[in-house]
Amino acid sequence: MFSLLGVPPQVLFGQLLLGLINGSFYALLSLGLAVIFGMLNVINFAHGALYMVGAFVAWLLLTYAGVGYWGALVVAPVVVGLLGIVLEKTMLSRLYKLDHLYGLLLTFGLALILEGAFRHQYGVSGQPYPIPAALQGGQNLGFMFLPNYRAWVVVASLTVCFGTWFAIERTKLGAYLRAATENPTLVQAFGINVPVMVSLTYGFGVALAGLAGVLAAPIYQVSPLMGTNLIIIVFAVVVIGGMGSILGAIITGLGLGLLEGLTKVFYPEASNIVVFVVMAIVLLIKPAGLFGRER
Amino acid sequence: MSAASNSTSVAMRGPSRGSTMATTLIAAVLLLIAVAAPFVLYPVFLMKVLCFALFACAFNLLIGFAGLLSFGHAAFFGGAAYVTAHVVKEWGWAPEFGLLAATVVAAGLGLVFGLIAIRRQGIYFAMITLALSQMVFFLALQLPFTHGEDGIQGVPRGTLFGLFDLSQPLTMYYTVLAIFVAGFALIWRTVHSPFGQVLKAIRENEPRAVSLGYRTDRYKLVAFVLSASLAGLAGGTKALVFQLASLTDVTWQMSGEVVLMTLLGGMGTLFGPVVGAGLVVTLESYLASTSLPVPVVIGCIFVVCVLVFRRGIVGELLARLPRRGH
Amino acid sequence: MNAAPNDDIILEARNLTKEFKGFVAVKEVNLQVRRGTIHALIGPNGAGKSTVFNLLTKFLTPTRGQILYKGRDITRTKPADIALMGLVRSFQISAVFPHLSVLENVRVALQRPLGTSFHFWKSESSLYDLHGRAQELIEAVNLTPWANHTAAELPYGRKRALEIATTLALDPEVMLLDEPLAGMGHEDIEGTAALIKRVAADRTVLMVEHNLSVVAHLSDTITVLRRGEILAEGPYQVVSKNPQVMEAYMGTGGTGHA
Amino acid sequence: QVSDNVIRIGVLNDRSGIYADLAGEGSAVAARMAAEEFGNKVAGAAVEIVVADHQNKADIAASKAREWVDTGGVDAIADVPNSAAALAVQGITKEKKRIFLMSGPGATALSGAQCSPYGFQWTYDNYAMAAGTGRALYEQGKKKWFFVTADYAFGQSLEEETTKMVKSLGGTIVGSVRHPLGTADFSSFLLQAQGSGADVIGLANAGGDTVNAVKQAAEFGITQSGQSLAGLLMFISDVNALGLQSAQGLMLTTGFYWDMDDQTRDWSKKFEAKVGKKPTMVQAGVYSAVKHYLKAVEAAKTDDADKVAAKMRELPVEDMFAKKGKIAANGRMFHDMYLAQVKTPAESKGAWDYYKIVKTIPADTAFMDPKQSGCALVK
Amino acid sequence: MPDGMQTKTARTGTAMLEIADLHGFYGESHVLHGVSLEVRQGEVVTLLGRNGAGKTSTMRAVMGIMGKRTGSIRFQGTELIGMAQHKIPRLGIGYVPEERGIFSSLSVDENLTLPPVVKEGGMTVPQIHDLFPNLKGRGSTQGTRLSGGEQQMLAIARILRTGATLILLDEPTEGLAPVIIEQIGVAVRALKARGFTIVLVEQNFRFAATIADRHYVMEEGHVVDMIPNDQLQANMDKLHTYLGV
Ligand SMILES: Nc1ncnc2c1ncn2[C@@H]1O[C@H](COP(=O)(O)OP(=O)(O)OP(=O)(O)O)[C@@H](O)[C@H]1O
Ligand SMILES: Nc1ncnc2c1ncn2[C@@H]1O[C@H](COP(=O)(O)OP(=O)(O)OP(=O)(O)O)[C@@H](O)[C@H]1O
Ligand SMILES: [Mg+2]
Ligand SMILES: [Mg+2]
Repeated sequence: MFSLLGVPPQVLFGQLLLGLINGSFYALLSLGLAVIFGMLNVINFAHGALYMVGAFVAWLLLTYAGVGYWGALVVAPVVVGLLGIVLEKTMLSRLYKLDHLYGLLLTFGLALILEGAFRHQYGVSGQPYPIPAALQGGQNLGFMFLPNYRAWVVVASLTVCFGTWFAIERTKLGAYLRAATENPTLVQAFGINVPVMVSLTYGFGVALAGLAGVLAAPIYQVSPLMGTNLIIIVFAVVVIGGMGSILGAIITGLGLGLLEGLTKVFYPEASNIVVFVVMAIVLLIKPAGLFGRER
Repeated sequence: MSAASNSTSVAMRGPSRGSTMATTLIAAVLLLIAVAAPFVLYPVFLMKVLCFALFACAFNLLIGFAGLLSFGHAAFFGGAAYVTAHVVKEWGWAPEFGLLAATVVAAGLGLVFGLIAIRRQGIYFAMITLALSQMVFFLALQLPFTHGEDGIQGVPRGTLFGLFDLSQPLTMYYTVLAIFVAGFALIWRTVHSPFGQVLKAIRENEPRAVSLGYRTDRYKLVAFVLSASLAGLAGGTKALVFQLASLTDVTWQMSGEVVLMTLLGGMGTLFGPVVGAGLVVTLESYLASTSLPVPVVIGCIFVVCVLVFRRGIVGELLARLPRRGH
Repeated sequence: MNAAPNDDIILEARNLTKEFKGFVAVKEVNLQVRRGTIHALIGPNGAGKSTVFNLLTKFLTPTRGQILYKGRDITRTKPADIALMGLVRSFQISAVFPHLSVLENVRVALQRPLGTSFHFWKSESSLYDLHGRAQELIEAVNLTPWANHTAAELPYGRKRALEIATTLALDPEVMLLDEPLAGMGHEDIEGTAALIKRVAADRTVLMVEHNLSVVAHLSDTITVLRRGEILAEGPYQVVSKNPQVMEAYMGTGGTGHA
Repeated sequence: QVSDNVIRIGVLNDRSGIYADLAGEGSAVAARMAAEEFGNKVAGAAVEIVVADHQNKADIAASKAREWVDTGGVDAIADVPNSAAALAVQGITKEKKRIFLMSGPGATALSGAQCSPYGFQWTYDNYAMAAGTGRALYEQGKKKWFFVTADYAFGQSLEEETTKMVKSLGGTIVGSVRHPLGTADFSSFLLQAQGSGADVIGLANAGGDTVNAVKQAAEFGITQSGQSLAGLLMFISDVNALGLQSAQGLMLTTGFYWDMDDQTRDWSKKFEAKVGKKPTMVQAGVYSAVKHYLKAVEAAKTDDADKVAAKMRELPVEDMFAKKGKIAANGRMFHDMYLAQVKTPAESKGAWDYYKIVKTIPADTAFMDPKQSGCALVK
Repeated sequence: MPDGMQTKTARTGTAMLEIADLHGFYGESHVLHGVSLEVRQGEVVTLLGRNGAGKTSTMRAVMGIMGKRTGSIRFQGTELIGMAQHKIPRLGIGYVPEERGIFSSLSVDENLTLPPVVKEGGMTVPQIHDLFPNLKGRGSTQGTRLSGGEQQMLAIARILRTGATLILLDEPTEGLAPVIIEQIGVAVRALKARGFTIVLVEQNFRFAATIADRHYVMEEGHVVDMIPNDQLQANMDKLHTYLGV
């Protein structure tokens, strides 16, 4: 049997597949981040926390309301989205006229509050969330055992990613949003209700995080800290992809998932750093990111 | 151009020249208080405040006077703490060389960060520094000399210049105070130097500064390295005070904390970061004995500061003082 | 145009071309700016004036062609460096340091030649020597009463004046002005035009401007661009009679700027 | 004879971060329960429990400990999970002569190179967890190991201790993989482990990493395929968080389980009434250590650290947590440990019915021989 | 001149826009001090005045994009003060701001089609290309990459598409070459002929004189004079004093 750098090809395929699965999480999260950044110019530091909230809402629904996975898949993003809209209306909206850095700082504070509150309430060890019955078990692909749930995650997040991309890049909506980022007053003067649109966009962006949270719940522990470290990696993904670029976020998310998967095989110790290394290299060569536009 | 002016409005104006006298007076009074403080307050606590105050001042040099928000300053602070702890404990260096090593390493790290990050501004800059510092965190976690989650423990304080036995709390305290004062003085000087003027100009309108013939990247880089070095000095000092270096100081949460200190005290004011550091450290030590969840309280302060209190405490005070000059 | 003696030409563009993704904005432009003159660049909208201007000030890189400054090739030189060589530009939108005082605005430019700009250990008072010169420049643009105001407080026209003072502080040999009068009211236009005339006495000025009466009044040479190419060149009296120019730029007359 | 006529015990631990569930407020409750058994009074002095949150920061732990000792009249500090914090506190208590009752930290250095005459490591240590599990599983016939190790000092030492034990018994290590701290996705590592043909996959990590690894191992059907999963540092709070569905079949070592005998059940019930959860071994250890300390104070009739420490070493440890426990010269409290296997959902009869105790690991094989600990106090 | 523009039923004479005693504020600063003016259906009216007289502010007040306003602004009888900002344009008011407001993140075509069509009878894209040939074939260029003058054309063009019946043009000739200015003059007259009502701010009153019916002169936040176009020559001296020429 031939092998690649000492790794049999089957194993390599398996690892690539796993990388793709991880990448689809990155893509979904960085997509939300990119939507919010691209449209509102806000770096949503609370994104990881809202991802966590999404997972928790799913868990709470299951535990206290008997609403299962499929229900949560709809309800949790809506709840997170509404929470996002409230946050946007009451706080973020006051900051648009100021330097963008204040948005970052505000959401940083919000992330601390959300995570701290859940930690205080539910402890840090996390809560179990079962894989829905319909998706239990897996397929033996020969080179690996692929749990059905993971396959579903890839399909679901890619569908959502490309759907979002289409809606934003290929419809008038995207043009409104981009224009509103630049000059909300003028867009308003064209007869478009910008504040509502902006709130909805933020709500949608964080709803994507909430959705990722629900998707993650059965794989990872539903824990208050689940978003904390992830968010930094997702930041790096967005920077590499080019901030605000929707397609960049999706493609980079997937690409880095794969790259990370490979690193886990060949040099696992570096699997967390590899993203940052790539980031540094990309920035040196292309300061605006792979798909970013110099502003 | 609107982008340029956008990304600069974070920084507030420093005190006008008219108030320099007042500032000197305040500084003298504060210094007197600081000299007397260890007889009233707990010296270790005071030293911690001073270390963080220097850290915050160094950070403020960047955000307040160059308009650059670094979200990765923990890398310099915590990284330097490891350096001091290691060279003093394992290599037996004298404390002054330990601190020097910390400063130099932080400066080097700052140079590397700077070369990568300085080409972008605003939030881009913040995110890049954040990611880079995360890399330093993983290195600190994985490199053998840092001893993982145990950290470097039992660092000897040693004898400064072969003369002052730092294991005496008061000697240590006055050493820390001296380091702080020196660092603060350097920042003060920098802000009010020809270099500081150019920095302000760049913050205000970068393309214009370029057209006047300033290679703005270099100025920003120097400011960044300066800030990183001082943050490193603060970190090294902290390692001596607590006789340990641990992962806490390299986490991104620490980077966030220094932002909070500066924001709370007042960005772009000289004394703001000092006040902010004092408050945050006091708060943390107070909260340690209550049942309130610390992150929630800190988060709330963050949100309140950003929403209604952007000038910070010192900034608000300055704004309320009767304006003079002109 | 006759080839002038070479040392008379301070700034020269040879076969300057700029393409944007297949769209040729500037095509084979040959431009010679003579030392000590005011040279205006006019032309219909989209003719490529700003692009030429940006190429000359290095804010854009040419696709082809060469730029010579005092005989030296500066095609690849960085913007900050050409400023050091005495080629200074202004911006179309006013470019001041809003939160610095008028005096400090000018001083920032004055301090550069001191060579102490990286000296973070030096006191600001080392710059006080420059105040005399700064006051002179401020006086020259009639800003003395405003000297201690922050630039943000100035009305638009004053900001333009301040910008010119700051530019003059560098004692540039060549000043490049991009629509210096745009957006100014009548009362400011005259003042500023006079100011340009005054400061141009011992230096070279290249400007892009739509206000024809000012151009006519100020400039020694006018280059008319159209669709990226030079259409005509010469003094106002000559150029303005050129039928092609009339057709492409001036129109039938009567509605141009006052 | 008791300074300021109060015996003040400071419970210093993580009350909001990653160790809050296994220590946190529960440890403070356990300490109070111990004090109450003495009527909150020993040697004529009142017993007072104070608590503080070190937020997992060694410097906060150090400054709080110093402050307690210098200005707060604290005689003993208890718990302190997070070994960086514990090592810092050990330094202070050693210098200031205060008793340090460690239940939370696992670093072997605390009763090794960094030992202190006043420091007592009570509940477990990383050696006991690793080597104990290694030996016990070997004796169950599981001889080929694969490690999934957190790539920093702690994880590496867990791996190293287990490896030494397994090899010394004649077992083999078929491979290992190092993952960075805070890895969310373990599937890639688990796949490598699965392909290695090992009998046991040893998880040389802790907290969230272990929990995620176990959960994903279940997803990929690892335990069903015949491999065993061993958590080298797991607490009942982790198992509770995972749920039996994911955790079933997992092997681990513990110093305490609530459902061992009437005494433990009785105490744990009282504890649960106050906290709402069954105690972890760390919390039970805090109770035992504080109780033993108070007993020693009572016997020594003083709070003088030297005398109390001597008494503590002299008296046997005898309570619901430890039967016939004794304290070695290096400060290590020797007591029996247990190899436990997590029940299947079907086996479990109700809430918190999680473990089957597979084997008792006798105290002298559970812990490292003090002579090898590197502690200077051991002659 | 573009053909095919639908003729509106022009009922010249009825009041289109009535502003009475309008006060406007930017935060603390009070910039409009009782502006009163009236624009009738089908008219072209200019606002003249020095820099800072409040011309732009008056337009912004109409569009509702100014901090606080008091007084009355009526559009075809409907009071605009107090109305939600985004509803005002939907009544049929189009605004071309002085800074042009071309979006850099949008292509030329996207910029052009951005404002929603609010009424029937707006120009079609081919008609717009006839009016401003410079925009032809540049559809995919990034909006702000256009030259200054082209951006001005684009800013006007996109409002013509919406079918707004009242168009507010803030300094439409700024930065334009004389030929283009002429062309815009032609366009404005054409629009007028089609029944559009136009208010424009101009510094260039020579240009204004060629197209306007009446001129309002503003000074320090209120209207100080109104000069019908046919009396402009007679009032030249007065105007010169107002404008400080
Ligand atoms: N970055 C760019 N990408 C694509 N096209 C560009 C770019 N910059 C300029 N152009 C095009 O090049 C042509 C010349 O533009 P330029 O800005 O130089 O014109 P101009 O003569 O200054 O006109 P105006 O008087 O209107 O400012 C225009 O058609 C413009 O659309
Ligand atoms: N956003 C703002 N905040 C505060 N004051 C403003 C603002 N915009 C305009 N002003 C002030 O309001 C007054 C009127 O300004 P406005 O822009 O309406 O004048 P204008 O007549 O349009 O002048 P110009 O010919 O320069 O365009 C001026 O004094 C100006 O400084
Ligand atoms: Mg131009
Ligand atoms: Mg205006």
